[in-house]
Amino acid sequence: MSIRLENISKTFGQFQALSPMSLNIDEGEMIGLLGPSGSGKTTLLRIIAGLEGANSGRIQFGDRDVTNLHVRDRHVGFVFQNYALFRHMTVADNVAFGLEVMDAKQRPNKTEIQHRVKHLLEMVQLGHLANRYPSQLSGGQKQRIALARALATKPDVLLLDEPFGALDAKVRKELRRWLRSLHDEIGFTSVFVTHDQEEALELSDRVVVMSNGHIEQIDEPAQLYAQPNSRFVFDFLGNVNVFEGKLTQSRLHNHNAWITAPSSDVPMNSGQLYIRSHELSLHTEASKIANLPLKVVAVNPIGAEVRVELAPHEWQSEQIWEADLTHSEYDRNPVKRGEIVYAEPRNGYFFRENSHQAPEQVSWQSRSLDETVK
Amino acid sequence: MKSKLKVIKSVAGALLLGSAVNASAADQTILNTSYDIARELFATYNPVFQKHWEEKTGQTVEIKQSHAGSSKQARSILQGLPADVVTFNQVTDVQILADRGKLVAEDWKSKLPNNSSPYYSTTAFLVRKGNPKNIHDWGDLVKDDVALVFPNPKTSGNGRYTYLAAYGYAQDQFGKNATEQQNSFLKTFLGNVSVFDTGGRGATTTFVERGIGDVLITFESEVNNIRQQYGADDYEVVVPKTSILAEFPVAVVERNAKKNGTLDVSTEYLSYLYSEESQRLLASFNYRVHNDTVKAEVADRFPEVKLLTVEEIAGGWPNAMRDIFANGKQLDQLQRR
Amino acid sequence: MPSSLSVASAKTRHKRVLPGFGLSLGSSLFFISLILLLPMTGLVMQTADMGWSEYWYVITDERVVASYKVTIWAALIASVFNGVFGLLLAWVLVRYEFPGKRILDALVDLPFALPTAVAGITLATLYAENGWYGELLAQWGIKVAYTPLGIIVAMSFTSIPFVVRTVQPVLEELSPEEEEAGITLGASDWSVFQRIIMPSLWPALVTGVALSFTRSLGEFGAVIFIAGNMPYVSEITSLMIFVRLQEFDFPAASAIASVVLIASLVLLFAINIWQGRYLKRLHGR
Amino acid sequence: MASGQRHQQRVGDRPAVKYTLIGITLVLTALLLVVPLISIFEQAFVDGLAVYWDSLGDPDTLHAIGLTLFVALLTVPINLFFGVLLAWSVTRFEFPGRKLMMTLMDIPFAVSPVVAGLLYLLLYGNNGWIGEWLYEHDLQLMFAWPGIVMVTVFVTCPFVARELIPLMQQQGREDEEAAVILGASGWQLFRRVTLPNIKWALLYGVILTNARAVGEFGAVSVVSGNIRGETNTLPLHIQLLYEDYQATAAFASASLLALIALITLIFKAFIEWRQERAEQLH
Repeated sequence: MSIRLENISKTFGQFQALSPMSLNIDEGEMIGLLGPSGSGKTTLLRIIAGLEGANSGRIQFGDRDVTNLHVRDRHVGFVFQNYALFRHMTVADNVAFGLEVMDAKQRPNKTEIQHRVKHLLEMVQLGHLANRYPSQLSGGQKQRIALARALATKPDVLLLDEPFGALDAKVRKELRRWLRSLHDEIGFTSVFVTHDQEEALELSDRVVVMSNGHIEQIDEPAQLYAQPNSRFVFDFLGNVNVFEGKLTQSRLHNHNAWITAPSSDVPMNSGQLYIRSHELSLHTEASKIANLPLKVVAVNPIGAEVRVELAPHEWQSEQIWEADLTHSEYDRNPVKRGEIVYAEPRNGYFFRENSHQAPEQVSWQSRSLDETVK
Repeated sequence: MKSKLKVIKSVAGALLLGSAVNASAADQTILNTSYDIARELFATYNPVFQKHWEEKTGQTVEIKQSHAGSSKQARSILQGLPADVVTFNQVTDVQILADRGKLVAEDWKSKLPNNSSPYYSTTAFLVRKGNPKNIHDWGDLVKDDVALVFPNPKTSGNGRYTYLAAYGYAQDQFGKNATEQQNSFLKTFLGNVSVFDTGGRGATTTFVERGIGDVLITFESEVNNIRQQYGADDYEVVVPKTSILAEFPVAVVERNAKKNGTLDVSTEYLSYLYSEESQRLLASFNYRVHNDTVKAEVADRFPEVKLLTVEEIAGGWPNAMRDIFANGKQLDQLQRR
Repeated sequence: MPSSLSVASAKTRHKRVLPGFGLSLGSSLFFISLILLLPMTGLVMQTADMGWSEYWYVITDERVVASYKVTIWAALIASVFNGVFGLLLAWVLVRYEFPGKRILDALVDLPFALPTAVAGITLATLYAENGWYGELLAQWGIKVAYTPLGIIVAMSFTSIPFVVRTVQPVLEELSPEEEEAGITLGASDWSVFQRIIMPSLWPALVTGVALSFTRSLGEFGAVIFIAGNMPYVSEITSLMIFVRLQEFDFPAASAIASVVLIASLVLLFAINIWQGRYLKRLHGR
Repeated sequence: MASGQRHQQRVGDRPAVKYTLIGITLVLTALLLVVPLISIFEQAFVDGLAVYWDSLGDPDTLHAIGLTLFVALLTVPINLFFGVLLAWSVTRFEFPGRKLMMTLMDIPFAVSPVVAGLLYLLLYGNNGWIGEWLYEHDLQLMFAWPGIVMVTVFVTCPFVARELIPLMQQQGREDEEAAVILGASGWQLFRRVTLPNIKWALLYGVILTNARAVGEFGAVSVVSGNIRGETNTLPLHIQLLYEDYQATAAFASASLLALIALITLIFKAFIEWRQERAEQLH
């Protein structure tokens, strides 16, 4: 079932939790609401569920206008952050609850309920725990029971509030994949809230990035990664090195450090250059492209990459820089802690000073490529 | 140790609002432990005695008062309440002090005239204005539509007197040996009771303030007090032709008095109750007294009654307690349903 | 042997990170022994004086047994009423905002603060047939004062705070998520209340009702003024104890008191255990 | 996010349900609690203000008021001190018999006050073995203020601990453990970490203890001896007055106790209000 939000807004007293926003979710889609705490993502989720009333706007599930419909009539499945399993009921009773409280007309008979519960528990691979109490389960098990409970009534949409927030990294990853495959199998429309960009990018068909009660960007994960349309999204999506510079003589200067403005049709200006950590290469001396002296702070070989932490040397940046090198790159130039190295960017995004427009993609590779071609 | 305690006591005393005064300025202090409703009586008598004692010995005496149900008072004294004299409304409650604690002389009854009972009373009825149920004697109390209020014989001496008085009437009426008729009378009598309060004043409240019952049975002295308190017009006093002699025994708690060094003043405190002045005072509280002069003065207020003694009815208090009021005995049997 | 001993003591010492174990446990034991247990020995010694058969005879006396029945029934009805009314009070105080809420909250403790005898006299005044309530109720043919109903009224008055004050904090702590989970699953308000909220409240509610019940079993001051104290009908057990005291029969009084005391303690202990199990299931601790 | 408005969809929030429940509660409370309270004052003032003041000005009444306050003044600190230690020991340590100790603490709730008084009388009265010794050494405990204080302590001893234990259990020991690691001494730990966390519950326990101490009748009546102007507490005095055909004076004194009760309750409400405000500010 598709979901359609029109001009939804919400205030708590003086506080504007959600500025008017619209969002369309297609049938069968899995949407991740991504943002830092306080960005309004949970509020939005609760409004969709009907746990919270919006101050303005309309909500449609398919053709059904559910704006003024009570939660219990919206047919949503909701998985709570801390699962909210009924502590005094067994696992099986928890899952059966939604079926048992149905109207007498719709309620399946007892054996049917038992059957459905059994099936659901098998689906979440926890059939053997039917008679346990929630307090006897691990976090991951609780999570799956909560999901089974939410799915028992065959809801039109499934809403999940920080579904993996309280789990450790390994279980989290496992459950994520399992949820994705379950979603692909059954094909329910689902919306989940998370503050973990990796989770959002991995799970969602589309990601909704939110901050301060606004929607910053809605896009498919790959698109979002390739074309973040604001500083906020950029910051939020992962490690990025920022070079803030003044443009003089086609170079961006920051104290003694500089980067040559890439040759492109875009007229350069003063502003911020965002460079992802894998778009940097390290050299023993400055190049034509950049003079970025950095002091090696730490060298961490992690999996396929070597992550080098770098502190700006005689110029200024708000954060420590990071460079992700392949092992072969690193082996060619094995930097050590305390050394001064010179970084050279390959690709970057440029945010103009005093502008809220989307960034411009810039590249230094094309130029060197151009030169070699020439 | 004792001085330390005294310090604590005086500190405590100082803390108590306005009570620092009671740190005895008097030469001697005695504690009169009495039944619950005698407060006013002794509050009036005490100054009279204080004056008398000062005239006689030149000493001042302070009299402290303790009032509660007389059995409870006896129990407290047994457990250590440092009473110098007791002024009770129950012979048994004094006797127990002699029997159990050797606190009172074995022969306390003969220490003072009239069985050590300076005043006495009897059991009488209070009925509502105009005596609508036409109550004149015990026999009228067992009519179907008469509701009675008197205190519980199990918890109150007053109630025990009432029960014994009814028993005495039944013996008088049906003959000493007509047990069956006596019992059926008493059973009906008990069955007509609406409320059993734990004490006499509670019964009064039930009858007067709550408007329960047609007849309140209590001491004659009380019946008259109630008329004075709640208005003479609303109630009428009926004194039955036969009733019981209710003694109000007094005794010195010798063990305590000796220890406190108050034996003389305690003894005098009780003896002086027999003086003409005191007897007049007692009569003014609607008690019957022994002094002939006073008796003549107040004859019109106390109608002639045939007074049966507990001896005559039940062979004395010990027997009455054992055969009638003890657990599972006559009273319990008659109240069984 | 010595080595195992030292291991054990090292272990216990290690467990107690926080200071004051000796001091607090020592003074608590001292306090409990002096204030609570020592006086209990008086009771035990009194009853020990009588033989078992005499003890049995005293506590199974017909009239005493009748008083148990009256007391237990009245206490049961009063505490069940308090369970319902107390739950309602706690619910309204926790869940709703309305003018006068603070006053209502404060009033709940009134029966604790008012001397029981004053409560008894006041209730008797109100419910007597010429009192404010008695007059009204009389029109319907209902008599409260001087009937077993009066006992119930007095008992529930004196013990209502127990229920409210035990349920209230638990209701406050209840997480909204479970309720919301119930609602999103389509349950009506009533079934959420009955199937999700109530199970969490049971331990507190039952404890409150049990405390109210035991308090009612022992109540004397408030009841005696309104009960009527008719043998076999409205005599409570506390009155029977009082009667035995009037008769200077301390052992018998102690014996009957011990019955009430043991019954109350067994009940409280059972509730503690039941509650422990129930909570263990909920919290897995 | 203002948590007060976050959950709009809680059970029973529909106006019809809400106002019905509030209505029923208010009516029942009015009938069962407020009217009795009013009737006390009504009977106290039935003969006018002058009589009211007169009856309160009686020296015996004044003394009873003083004694009652004095008893409360002694009882409350004793129970406060031991209540805190008891709560500390059962919530901060594991030891065998901990559960039993918590049940034992409820004894005063299970014991009829009259029986409670009797227990003390049997032990310290002249027939008890301690009583004999006391008599020989001329120490008067029963039928004097120490006895009254003792039984009052007994009757009110669960209140402080009962308020503290659930709270301290819920709060856990982490804060205090952190303080120990940071090197706080026992007293510093209590004063700077524990006390700020439990102060409101503590105060509430004190208030309840005080209320009960001031109003205790049954237990005190057994050990008091009822000596006017010496061992008569206010509740006992009320009964004596009542039995003495001084109903108005009795209710005047009763109204005083009701007033103490009300002041206590208002104080409590005020404390709660302060607490809520403090929580909102943080």
